[in-house]
Amino acid sequence: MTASERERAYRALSLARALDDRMWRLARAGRAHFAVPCSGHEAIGVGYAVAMRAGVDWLAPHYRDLAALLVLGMPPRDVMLCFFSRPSDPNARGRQPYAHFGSRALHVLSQQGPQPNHCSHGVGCAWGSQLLDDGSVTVIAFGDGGAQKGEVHESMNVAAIHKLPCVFVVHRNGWTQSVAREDQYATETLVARAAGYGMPGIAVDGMDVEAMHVAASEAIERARAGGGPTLIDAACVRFMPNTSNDDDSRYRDRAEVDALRASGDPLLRARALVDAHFAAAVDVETAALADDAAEWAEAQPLGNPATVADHTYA
Amino acid sequence: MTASERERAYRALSLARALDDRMWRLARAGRAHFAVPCSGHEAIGVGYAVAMRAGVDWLAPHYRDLAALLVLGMPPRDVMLCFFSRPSDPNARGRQPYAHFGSRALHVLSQQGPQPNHCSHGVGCAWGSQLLDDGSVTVIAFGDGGAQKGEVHESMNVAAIHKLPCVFVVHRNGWTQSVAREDQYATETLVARAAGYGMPGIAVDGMDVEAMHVAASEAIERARAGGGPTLIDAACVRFMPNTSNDDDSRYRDRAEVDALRASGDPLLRARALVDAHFAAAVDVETAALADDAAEWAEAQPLGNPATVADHTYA
Amino acid sequence: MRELTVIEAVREALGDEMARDERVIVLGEDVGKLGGVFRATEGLYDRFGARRVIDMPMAETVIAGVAVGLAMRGLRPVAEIQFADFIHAAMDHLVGEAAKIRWRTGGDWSCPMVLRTAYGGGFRGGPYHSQSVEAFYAHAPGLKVVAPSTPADAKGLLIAAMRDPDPVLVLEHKRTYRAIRGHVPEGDYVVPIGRAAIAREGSDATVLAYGMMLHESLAAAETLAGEGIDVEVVDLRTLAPLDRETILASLTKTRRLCVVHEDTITMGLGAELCALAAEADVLDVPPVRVAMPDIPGIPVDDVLEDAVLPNRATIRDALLRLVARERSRSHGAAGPRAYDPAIPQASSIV
Amino acid sequence: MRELTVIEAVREALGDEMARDERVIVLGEDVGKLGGVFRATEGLYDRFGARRVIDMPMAETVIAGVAVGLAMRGLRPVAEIQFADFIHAAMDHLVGEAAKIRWRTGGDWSCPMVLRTAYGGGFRGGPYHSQSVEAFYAHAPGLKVVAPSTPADAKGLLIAAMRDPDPVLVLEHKRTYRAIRGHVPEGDYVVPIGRAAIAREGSDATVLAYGMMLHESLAAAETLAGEGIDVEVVDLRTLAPLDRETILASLTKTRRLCVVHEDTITMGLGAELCALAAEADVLDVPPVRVAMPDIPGIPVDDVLEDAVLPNRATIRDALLRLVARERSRSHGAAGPRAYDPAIPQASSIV
Ligand SMILES: Cc1ncc(C[n+]2csc(CCOP(=O)(O)OP(=O)(O)O)c2C)c(N)n1
Ligand SMILES: Cc1ncc(C[n+]2csc(CCOP(=O)(O)OP(=O)(O)O)c2C)c(N)n1
Ligand SMILES: [Mg+2]
Ligand SMILES: [Mg+2]
Repeated sequence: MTASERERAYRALSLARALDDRMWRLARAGRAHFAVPCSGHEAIGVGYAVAMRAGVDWLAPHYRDLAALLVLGMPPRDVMLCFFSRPSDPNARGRQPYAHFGSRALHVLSQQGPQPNHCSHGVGCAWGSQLLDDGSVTVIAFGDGGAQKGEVHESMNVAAIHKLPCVFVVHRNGWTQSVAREDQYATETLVARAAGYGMPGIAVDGMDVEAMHVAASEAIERARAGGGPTLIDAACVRFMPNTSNDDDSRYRDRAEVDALRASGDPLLRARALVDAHFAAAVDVETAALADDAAEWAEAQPLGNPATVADHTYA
Repeated sequence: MTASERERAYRALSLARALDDRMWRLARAGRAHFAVPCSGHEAIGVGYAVAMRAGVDWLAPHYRDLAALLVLGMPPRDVMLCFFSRPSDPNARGRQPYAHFGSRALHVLSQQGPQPNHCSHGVGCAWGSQLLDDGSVTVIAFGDGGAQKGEVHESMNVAAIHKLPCVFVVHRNGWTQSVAREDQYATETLVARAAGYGMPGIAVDGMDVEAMHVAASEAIERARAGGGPTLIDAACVRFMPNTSNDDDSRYRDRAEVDALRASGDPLLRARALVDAHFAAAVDVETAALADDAAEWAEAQPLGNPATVADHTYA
Repeated sequence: MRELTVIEAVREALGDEMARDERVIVLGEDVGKLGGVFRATEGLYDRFGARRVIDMPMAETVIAGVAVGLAMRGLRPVAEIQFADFIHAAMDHLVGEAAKIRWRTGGDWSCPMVLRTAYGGGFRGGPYHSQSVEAFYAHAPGLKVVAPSTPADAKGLLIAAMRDPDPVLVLEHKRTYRAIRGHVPEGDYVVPIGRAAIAREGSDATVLAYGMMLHESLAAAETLAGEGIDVEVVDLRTLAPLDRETILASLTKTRRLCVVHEDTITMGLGAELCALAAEADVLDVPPVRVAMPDIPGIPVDDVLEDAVLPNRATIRDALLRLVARERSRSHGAAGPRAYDPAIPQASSIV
Repeated sequence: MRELTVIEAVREALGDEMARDERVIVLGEDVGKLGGVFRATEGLYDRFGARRVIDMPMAETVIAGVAVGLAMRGLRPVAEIQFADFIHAAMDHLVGEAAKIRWRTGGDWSCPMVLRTAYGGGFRGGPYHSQSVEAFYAHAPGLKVVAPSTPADAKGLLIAAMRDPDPVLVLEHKRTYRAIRGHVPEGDYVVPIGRAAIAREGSDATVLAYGMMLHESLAAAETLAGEGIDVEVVDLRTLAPLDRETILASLTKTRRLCVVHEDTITMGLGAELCALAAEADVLDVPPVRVAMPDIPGIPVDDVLEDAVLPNRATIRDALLRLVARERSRSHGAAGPRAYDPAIPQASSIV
């Protein structure tokens, strides 16, 4: 990354964390239904979002991709509208719960509930790029749990056959909600899946934003040049429970997670990439932005029942 | 294979071919609705069926697995009942068309239409063996087209995680009906898929019955010993059109296929494994068996409408 | 006048629209060189090339999912599922995604995709090459479902589907492909989605049908005409959303309803049609459903398949029973009440 | 008397049956250490171990497919799909395989599997954690579908399902899990599959309901009782095959039908229930369906979700309209005709 990219990256990491913290506390306090924390995952999305051409490339995001969305231009107030499920939320319009991102303007495909159905939508999107020959690339992100669904197999295979301009990124945190890695797949990483489809695979430390950016840039540029898809296996740690409804002490050792967090936090590690004063100033700024966004969004009106059937058909 | 296994193998190859030829001609003559030829594929099934413990191990067959069924004990008359869709067919009872094999007595799981849904049934069957600890192994066979379905991904992954006693065998003939290999997967073979799930993979010449038996024996014994599943990529040539309803001259060069047949026919190659007189005698015998079976089965009665709802529920 | 079969009409619709609109992309199993197992896409590969006529792996989930993605990008994918029996693997992308994308994003995104599939029995295909699937998809608000029965409608509805801003499932009865031939206008036209047609006017009873059963119903009506019974036959054409107006207008006239479909009876489309009629209070005698019995599949054996599928004889018998029924209700002095379109709507809660 | 919630009753049924029959295997996402996202399997992992309480990958197709295979081998798998919204990926194994295996093999093979899933709204889950799916599965002959609404039935129907020789889909309304508490017999008992129950006797109208809507219907009936209107409430309990006898007996008595379900109205279960009543000719006034409007999903916003789900107030309003309707038919001198069970059957064709 260039110096200015590093600053952009740090800003997004810091803002994502600030929003994440507030959403968690608000959800636990009963002020909203549902938080989906992204902490531990942020550097993955920041890595590819910084490597993408904003407004040109497309993202079919993982639901922990808040940080990527911030890089692509989602304002914090929109994030909080989504969190509070307000009808004015441009992502999910009071219809879907938080983390179901989507924005035509930002080139972010609409996220759905069943994971990870957006994978083939991303492949279709990349196919569109190939047919329209517009030079855009689609990044398709999902969890390591999601990667076990047939959807991903069929999608990766088709992308490889047609050398579609897309990049598959697994947020490999080792958990599918409560289910540990060894009950989800028999291998240590998922990178060997790539060879099965005839595409290159890259294993990367997904908590190192610089490394993630390098991997993503390589894959995105290969895709753009007509070299076809890449699978990136991005290792990370899910610092928090699955959602605010989850109690992860039932299935994992919190002390272990906290130790991993202390040593690997992508936000702390990214501080080494920027000036310390800059980082401190950004943290103050993002805290204020997050506070403002939460307060403002919570005050926005709830839905109007007369509109509930709107947009069922055109 | 031992000498007697080779003779068993040859007998099944010869009988499968004899039945196959007759079914093709009868279907083309309009005497039955539908033939599904197996020629070119026979050695694959004979390889694993001879390696299986009959009555102990289980088979979730590919629909081109006629030869395997013969090894496992299906009488030619039953094959022909299935071909003519007679209600007395123990496989499909006049309800499913030909090639939807299945027999509890022979430990052959019931085949369905949507390919290859029997893959996860086979995994469930193998899981049953593990739970019951009865030492049986399940062979799960499907086409290379079938291997591109999500079903197979999810099934292989689960089998690998739990080290289930099963063997996945791809009949890799390079075609999915009219669609050539390069539009079905981007790799030359499918053996690299195995590593993606953490299981051993074996690539084998599926038209060489001896080689196929060696590969299957290794995989079956590993599974039986608790070593988990194996993926066998068995290369073969589909000598005939997809079914009797298909015209393969629309999408492939028949001369090329005929050349491959001339050089690779598994039946001709297997003659080298047995005594020439034995082979000649067997061929005469199987021709007679096939004629008898066809004639007898065609004369069996059609269905009785009063029974059509039977077995909807127990 | 030029006559085409249904399959020729489908092919013409695809070819014409691909020529007119280069956003139209055809994808599916064997749709390329083979031209589809029923030859619906024959000639398209040579005419438009492999970029726009795409042979997909045997993987119905990604066929539907890629179509969703293409549609979100503004292309006009026309996906084919070879046999309707294999559509279940595509269901999540049709019912869970395509049908919901516009609504869940408040109109930010849309999903103008078409999915065509061949359904129906009478072809000795057995339980996995004969099924009707309309009931599963007519229950998915956001999705439109059409089922043409004539060549002219096969062309006009398919063109309409390809131009529709929302996802459309096109159910083509495989027996109509070659068995049904009829006049098809040349050139560009659409048959509007959401409108039924009166295939035969009559006054004694109304048959609601679609697909191959429309033709069996017409044949039954012809026979009955010779016996002095005058049956109206409505070709539903669009199964979701239903053309309540045309349906209820016919029932208000005839006051007797016979629904005919190949699908199994319980929770088949006939259930909704009977419910509609009952709520609207337009019948003088109980309705009749002629349908497959509730068995898990259509058997392949000739005798058995013929025994389970409705046909002109069983439809005729049902109609004879229907018209013979004594009116079980009086209309009072004022005669039959006119259909009040507000009634059934009022039973939903917003 | 001992009272349990629905979720406690489910848990007891699973635990008791696993103890009684070691062929019973539980599999699904998060069913192990976590005990299920709704805690249905809490304690089972510790009690029966990882061999019999299996945490599966997030892969609904193979969860269902493995259950089919286990059942074919003679085990008694009880698979869980975490939210009914994710069941589409399992559909081919349920409707295409499990439901057909016995029939397609003439009884050689069978598929005694159970698939449990949590459905329904009122929990601020939005369109993908709130859906009703019964309509898709009640249309699959060979499959049984149950939907308990009380703790006693949740236990008894689940035990019956685990002992049934055929595949059973158990739909548990997630709002009942903790909101509904009631008497549950200790020890071993089954509630027979295929039998509805009269939850409240009455004479002025019949409500047919299930799941959470049963309770909303009962509440509406209580209110109306205070207003001098006497409503019978039938708890369907089994949605496929329907208990036509109990349903039609109630309708023959009250002559007025109100169906209540959370699912969207068109092609929802209410369609079949109205059709059944119409065919049997047991109603004096048109039936009413209280259901979700035909929109693609349940919105998450508090105000919007409350607006689309039926509730005691909207049910009460519908019942008031229903009982206020003038009889639109006369019974002649002989009074109402008795229900003739042969009539609707006769409309199918074998
Ligand atoms: C098809 C489907 N099944 C189940 C769920 C419920 N669910 C939501 S998140 C989740 C865990 C997914 O894990 P993973 O894909 O690894 O992503 P992570 O949360 O670990 O980032 C599950 C099981 C779902 N959303 N979709
Ligand atoms: C899910 C599904 N989709 C489509 C079909 C139609 N179909 C039957 S056989 C076949 C080709 C399968 O090819 P492959 O699996 O490679 O087996 P092969 O015939 O080459 O042995 C197709 C597409 C099917 N049976 N099931
Ligand atoms: Mg994960
Ligand atoms: Mg093949």
